[in-house]
Amino acid sequence: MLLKKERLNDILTDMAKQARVYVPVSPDANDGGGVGKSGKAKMTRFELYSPGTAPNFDLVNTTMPPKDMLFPQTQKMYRYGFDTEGNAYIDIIHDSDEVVIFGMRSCDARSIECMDDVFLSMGYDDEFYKQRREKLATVAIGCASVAETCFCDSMGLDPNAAPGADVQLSPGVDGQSYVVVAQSEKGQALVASWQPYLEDSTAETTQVSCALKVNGDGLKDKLEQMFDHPIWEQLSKKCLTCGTCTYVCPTCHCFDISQENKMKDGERFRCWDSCMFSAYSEMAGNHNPRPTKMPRVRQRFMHKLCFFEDRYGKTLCVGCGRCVEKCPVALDITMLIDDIQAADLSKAEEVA
Amino acid sequence: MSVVNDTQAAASTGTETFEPKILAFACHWCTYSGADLAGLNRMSYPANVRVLRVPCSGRVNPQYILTALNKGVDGVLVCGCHPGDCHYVSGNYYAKRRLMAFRRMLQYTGLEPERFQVRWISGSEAGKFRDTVTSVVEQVRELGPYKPDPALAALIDSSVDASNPVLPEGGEA
Amino acid sequence: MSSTNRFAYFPGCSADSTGISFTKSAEFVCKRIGIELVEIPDWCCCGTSAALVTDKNLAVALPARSLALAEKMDADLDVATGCAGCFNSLKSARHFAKQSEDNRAYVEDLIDMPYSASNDVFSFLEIMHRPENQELIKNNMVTTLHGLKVASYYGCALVRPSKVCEFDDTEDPRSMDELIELVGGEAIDWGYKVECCGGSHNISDPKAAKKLTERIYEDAMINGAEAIAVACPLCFLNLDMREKELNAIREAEGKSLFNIPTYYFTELLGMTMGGSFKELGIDKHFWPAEDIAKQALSARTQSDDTAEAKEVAK
Amino acid sequence: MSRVGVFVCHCGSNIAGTVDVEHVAEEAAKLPNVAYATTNKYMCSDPGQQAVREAIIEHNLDRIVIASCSPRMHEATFRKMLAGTDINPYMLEIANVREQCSWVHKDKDVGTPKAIDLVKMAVAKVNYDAPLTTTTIPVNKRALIIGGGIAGMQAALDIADAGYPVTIVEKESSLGGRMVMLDKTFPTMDCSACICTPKMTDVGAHPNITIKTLAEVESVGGYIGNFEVTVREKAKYVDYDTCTGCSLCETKCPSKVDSEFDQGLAKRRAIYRPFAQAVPAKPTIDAKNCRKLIDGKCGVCEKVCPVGSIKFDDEDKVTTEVYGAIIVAIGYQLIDWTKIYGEYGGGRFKDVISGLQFERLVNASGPTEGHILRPSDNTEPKTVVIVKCVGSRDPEKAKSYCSRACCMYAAKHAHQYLDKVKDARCYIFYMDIRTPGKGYDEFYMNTQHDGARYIRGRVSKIINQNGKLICKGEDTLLGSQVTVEADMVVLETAMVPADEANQIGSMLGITRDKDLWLSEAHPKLRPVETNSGGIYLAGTCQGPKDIPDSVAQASAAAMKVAILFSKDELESNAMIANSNKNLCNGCGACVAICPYGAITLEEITARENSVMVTREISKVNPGLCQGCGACTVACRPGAMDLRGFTDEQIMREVAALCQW
Amino acid sequence: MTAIQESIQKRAAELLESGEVTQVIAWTNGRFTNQTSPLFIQNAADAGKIVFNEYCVNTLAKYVLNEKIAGKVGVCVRGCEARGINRMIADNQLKREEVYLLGIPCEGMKDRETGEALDKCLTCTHKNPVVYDELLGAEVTDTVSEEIDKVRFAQIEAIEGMSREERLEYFNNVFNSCIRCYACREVCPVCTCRECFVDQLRAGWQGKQNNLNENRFYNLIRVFHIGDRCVECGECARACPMGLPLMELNRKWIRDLDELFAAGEEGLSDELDNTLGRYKTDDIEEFM
Repeated sequence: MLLKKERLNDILTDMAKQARVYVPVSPDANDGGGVGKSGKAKMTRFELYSPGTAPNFDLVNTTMPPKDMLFPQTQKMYRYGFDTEGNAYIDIIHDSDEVVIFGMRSCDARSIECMDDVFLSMGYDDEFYKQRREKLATVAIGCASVAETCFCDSMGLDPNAAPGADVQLSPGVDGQSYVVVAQSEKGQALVASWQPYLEDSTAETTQVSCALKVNGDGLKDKLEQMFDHPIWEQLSKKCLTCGTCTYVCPTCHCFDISQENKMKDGERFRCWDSCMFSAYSEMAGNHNPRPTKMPRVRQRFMHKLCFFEDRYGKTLCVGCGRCVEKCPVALDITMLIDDIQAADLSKAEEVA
Repeated sequence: MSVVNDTQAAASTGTETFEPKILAFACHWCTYSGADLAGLNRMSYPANVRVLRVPCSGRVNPQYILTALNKGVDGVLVCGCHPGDCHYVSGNYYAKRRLMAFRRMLQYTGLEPERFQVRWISGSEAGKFRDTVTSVVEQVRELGPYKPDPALAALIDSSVDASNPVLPEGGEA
Repeated sequence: MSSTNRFAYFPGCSADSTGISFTKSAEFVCKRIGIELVEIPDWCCCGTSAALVTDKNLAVALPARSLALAEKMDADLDVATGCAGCFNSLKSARHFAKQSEDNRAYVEDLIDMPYSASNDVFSFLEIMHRPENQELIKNNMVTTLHGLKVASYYGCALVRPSKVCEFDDTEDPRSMDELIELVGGEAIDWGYKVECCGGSHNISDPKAAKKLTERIYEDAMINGAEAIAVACPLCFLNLDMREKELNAIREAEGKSLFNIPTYYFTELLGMTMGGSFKELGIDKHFWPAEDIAKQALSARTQSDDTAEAKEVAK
Repeated sequence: MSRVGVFVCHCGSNIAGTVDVEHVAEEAAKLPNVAYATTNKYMCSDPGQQAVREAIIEHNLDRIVIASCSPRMHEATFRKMLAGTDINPYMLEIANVREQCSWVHKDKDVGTPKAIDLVKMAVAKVNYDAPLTTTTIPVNKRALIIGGGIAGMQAALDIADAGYPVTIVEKESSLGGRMVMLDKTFPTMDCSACICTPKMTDVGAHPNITIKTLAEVESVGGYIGNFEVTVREKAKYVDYDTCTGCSLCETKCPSKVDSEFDQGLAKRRAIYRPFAQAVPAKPTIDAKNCRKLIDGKCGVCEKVCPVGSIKFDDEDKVTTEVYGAIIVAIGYQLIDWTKIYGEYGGGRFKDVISGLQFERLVNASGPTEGHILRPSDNTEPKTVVIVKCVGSRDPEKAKSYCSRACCMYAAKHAHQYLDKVKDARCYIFYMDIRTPGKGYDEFYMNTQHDGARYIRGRVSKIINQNGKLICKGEDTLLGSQVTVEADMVVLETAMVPADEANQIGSMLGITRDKDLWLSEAHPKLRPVETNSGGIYLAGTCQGPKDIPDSVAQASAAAMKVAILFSKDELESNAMIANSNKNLCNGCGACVAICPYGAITLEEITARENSVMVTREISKVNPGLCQGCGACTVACRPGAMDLRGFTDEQIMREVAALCQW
Repeated sequence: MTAIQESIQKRAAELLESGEVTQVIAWTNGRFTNQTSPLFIQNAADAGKIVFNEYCVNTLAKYVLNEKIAGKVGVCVRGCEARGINRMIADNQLKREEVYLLGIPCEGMKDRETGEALDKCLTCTHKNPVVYDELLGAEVTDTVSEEIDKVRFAQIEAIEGMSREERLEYFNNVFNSCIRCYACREVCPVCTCRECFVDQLRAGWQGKQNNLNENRFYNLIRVFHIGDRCVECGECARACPMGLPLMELNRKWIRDLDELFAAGEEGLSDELDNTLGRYKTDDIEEFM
């Protein structure tokens, strides 16, 4: 099936009647502003579509990943307190809306698979995630171009195909249309609903690959032997221990549960946390097993490239390049992988 | 969904005239005794104000002010001894600098100036206390409720499920 | 304050008329000690007294215009003037402009010329009183005043108001006294250094004015002054021109008569540097001034002062 | 979980009249952690207090909220009551439902909900109350007094009489200060020396008083109860242990210099006592003018001294001792008018003298043996002009303040002059007459009856003509110019702080006002205390005043010291700042901001992330902290908190308030 | 530039060799064109990695706090770094003798993507380091324009010129975009608390939720905490992954303190003299 670009708006408008539809938007496209005029950030993200929204499907990657739709930065869980009679109560807060993420890239689609592993496998389902996940449909668009920071194909992904998405749109070489393939039941339902706007034909699709290549061969095995390697000390020096990399990462999924108490009632919520923050690993009684930046930096990369794979069989880095672009001190995961590959293992043993 | 707590109910039902909540920080030595004197003289002023006693206006951390606004008061008043009269010599001078700069910052980022005010009121100025409180209440009543994040309030109430009033399994401590 | 001895020169209206002796003698001294005066092109009335009472704007605009012209001529030059009236109005205008950016802009608006108010204004007295110039004066002396008893009369405009003039003690100025002593005169202690000379009353209430002038002479006489030194053409005029009239009145009243000539302090300085009376304008006084000057310079050369004179002259 | 008891007071009908107190108690009972809530007719009464005590036991309460009148009224009462129970007195909050609720709201429908809110706030806060205790600091019962003038001596005598050791540090070689230079004192006209010198003798002879003359305080460390003070006693070149004070040396010394005591109107020797009744009554050598000490030639005094007390090799003596309290009584000096008032001759006219010079002239033991004579020619002045407010109330040229004593001593001078000189005329130029004080205005009126002519106006110019001082001025009452030909002019000059004020002030942490007078802790309520605990002010160092005021203040300061010394240990304020060493990063912002100098940085070494780290943290001295909390806001790391008003408590109150 | 780079390399090698410092902090190349990144070297042999070009966007000052534990640190200081160093000394977080300062005059750095001068460099008032042990290269003589304050405060004035509603919307947009990654805090040489108020959960200053209220609280209190000490290195705004105009908050505070209390610029000396930590009895009065 073929979807002409000019019909996109019709599809989105139709879908928005049934569900909350999120599309990639750059601020310039919508209010012509940018900092200095509106105070809006110079960044792109998935925003709720409504007629009038101007999606930007040519963005290689949004600054913020779409994980917020499944795993919000702040998610209210329940309220509790005493009612007027003095009895305790607890009210669980549920989300009930259907959500479509339209226009995500292969990397982001893969990131949802990673989060599914975390929240929905190994015998424990996270109710709050599950609710949202069940009501989510994803529409991936293959990349027509890549950014200098993209390296997904080195991480085992294909920029042109996102098998985990419910629908895959592949841009035609003419630049005017997408080839539409439903990849799941949800996807079939979605595509069916688009039927009025689709053409029953096909086209040649663009194929791109990343310019930035990383050698991930044997990385996990090598890292397993490098926990005590002195290289971490050096690699972590420049890190500021801010949470930028973890917050722009589509797969980082750590959260903290906290509450806001008033006198007679309160609210429990969970919010993103970052392994870069000192409070992240701080325990009651103030002991902190990762008190300085070295163990925190090591934890982040070991988790991405080694521990996650141990547990779920896939690496937690999807090669989207967001952290590479946004790190204020250019602590670049691809360079770090190079350094790891170049490291001398005998040093790790010495220390160990 | 049903759970709306009593305080919200109170806030949302009495709609005829909006009654602002005003928090007044008062230093123990001057303004608090000025407020006491207003009572002693049986002066009357609006009940919208709650006085929070601190030892000195220098104890008032600007962070309290923003917290109070965030948590739901509609206006904050900070009062202390007149410059030069501080029981602790200099507390109100420090307060003056901090609060002056902080107040400008709040206004810069869009707060109505009436919502955060500072006044020097001595222990003998019961009348000034009454007048100040009255005028702050009137000014803020005119402005209406402080809605620092209109989007937030709407979002919270969108989806609360009361059908499941039990502790979640394996609930955190 | 510029440290060089080069100044934009504001002569003022009396320079070539009533104050000719001041002009001549000051220019003489300046030349001798190497003070360079560059006349401000197209300078105008300083606005003193007349403008001050009629229009505040005019009182600022007139002097500011000349100051702005000086600035335009050479932005690095401070302004020098002899007349105390000129000094006071120029300095006041600058003071006003200096007080705020608004004031300065207002002045610019008035005179329709850029004016930064950076250049300062100095009187000849202040300039010559500078330590380095005192040194130069001393080096140029060929004789001394041989203890001539001089009452230094400062008048009203040189030191008042102190916030504007920024020069010497308002009530007990000493700078002219020190210059007199520098050239070998004896600066007598007297009480009327800064009292009103009555100049401004001479038209409206001449009787009152004469009283004011008379008391100055009286105190000078009582304290043994042989001469009065001034640093302002108006002061000079009021003393020098009125002495004869005063004596006439006093004679009628049976009081003792005055015989105290008035000199510009620059004349006294010039005399000790070898300037002739004509060069210095001493021949142009109303009250004969040449005799006492001659006495001071020569008559006592044979006296005990000789050694000291030579000493000083060195 | 805490167990809060809430007690709502009716205060008769004072509260119950406009607040439904029963309802307030009902609502309070529903609040979290409230174990018990009740009302009482009069909470502060004995039965009321007893009810609380019983409830504490019956309901096992661990903290209480009392909703009653202002905490300014009865907080102390209820604290005291708690002291007799198992609960710490600081586990208490007062909800002010009377002054700030029932008395200002007429309507029960308004007053009741507000009272409930106030109780909510108090409950929210009391939940975070922590038991507070006071610490104790030992008190060294020795007082140091800086300055041996009348104020310093009075304070010393009072403290010494109370039984405590006192040390006086005096910069001159004798006690007495300014007062002993005066001839007579207004308004009683008793001889100044007659009332001052006995005090000096008393001080000199008092077993509890040590006098250090020609001495200066070099440094002060420590804090209330424990000041460590270093004093330098300059070399006197005379051995006071052996000197008998026979003064033979003084008569033989060949060097003559202007006498400071006589204000330059007479001469003294290089070895000298400033005046006959000096205490200690022993001479010192003025090294600057002593021929022996300048060039080694002379030594007459050494030769004539019958007991061999002259020690030309004498050296400064520096001692450090601990004192519990310090009284600053460094007095004043007169403004140097000669540099300011060119119109009065700038010091060139010999017969224009200061009031203090007049005191010496009129004094029987002064340079003229009490005859009022012109300094220029020793003739008796027949006309004297007295000019007041020279340097005072003159913001343009000198000081803007009133020197307070001049009106009276100008009247005194006029009176003395008119009394001593026959057919004399005395004119007093004044701006205003200020004579508040017992017998003061009567004295001024008498002076007028004596014939002193008061002219309201300033003297604008003094001209020296033929030996006469022509004083020109304006009579503002007549609106005319006046000229007085005077033989002598007396300038009643302004009092200004002593030269040492600035240095002593900064050494002791006493703030100075714009004119450099030392500042009292509170202009009305703490007039002799300073912001530094244990340091007090006496006399004119705090501001211009006359003798009775100086003496009164000195006794007041002495009383403050006696109160301090009446305890062996000082109890510190319980509600004080406290630094959390884990959070403190040692930035020192609190140190800079503390008005009491109560915070210092202290080095600690601790294991952090398995490394030993040495760093600085702030430490609060509980003896000095007064609990203002200014430091807590300056502390960005949030390490500094104020006990009894913690951030947490205030935030909880705010939170509780936000739920009304 | 090249000459300076060579001098840094040379001096770094010498300092490390002689043992004068244990470590040198400078810049090196990143992966991409015109990208640089902070560099930490402990061996003289590595000095060749040091790069100094017009894309050295990182201000290095804050790093010394962590690194000084291992011994004296050599660090390159431009105007921005030098003021940060002074400030950290004033705040008692660093001792002068713990660092060796290689002074570098700097005419401003460029953004690698646009090739334009960095925002933080456009408003720089100290192109030469205000403190250093040695200066590499000649002082920049083309000193700061007298009009710099117009540039420095242009945005502030523009915002002040808006209506209140516009300002509210503007800053609500700013605060809404904040993801609270705290890069602004971590990079700031003035943020030296052992535990940020944000993390003091017991005190309850800052809720962990990401919403407008909490984000506003964070950003405004961040400025309150650093406002009277900000050395205007501009790193907070540069490091912000959302590109938020954080200096528009800092500068507002800076200008107000200067106008009200003649605060002047911070970081020019290493003496502690916080504008909010002192007062004058005749301070301007707005609250009578």
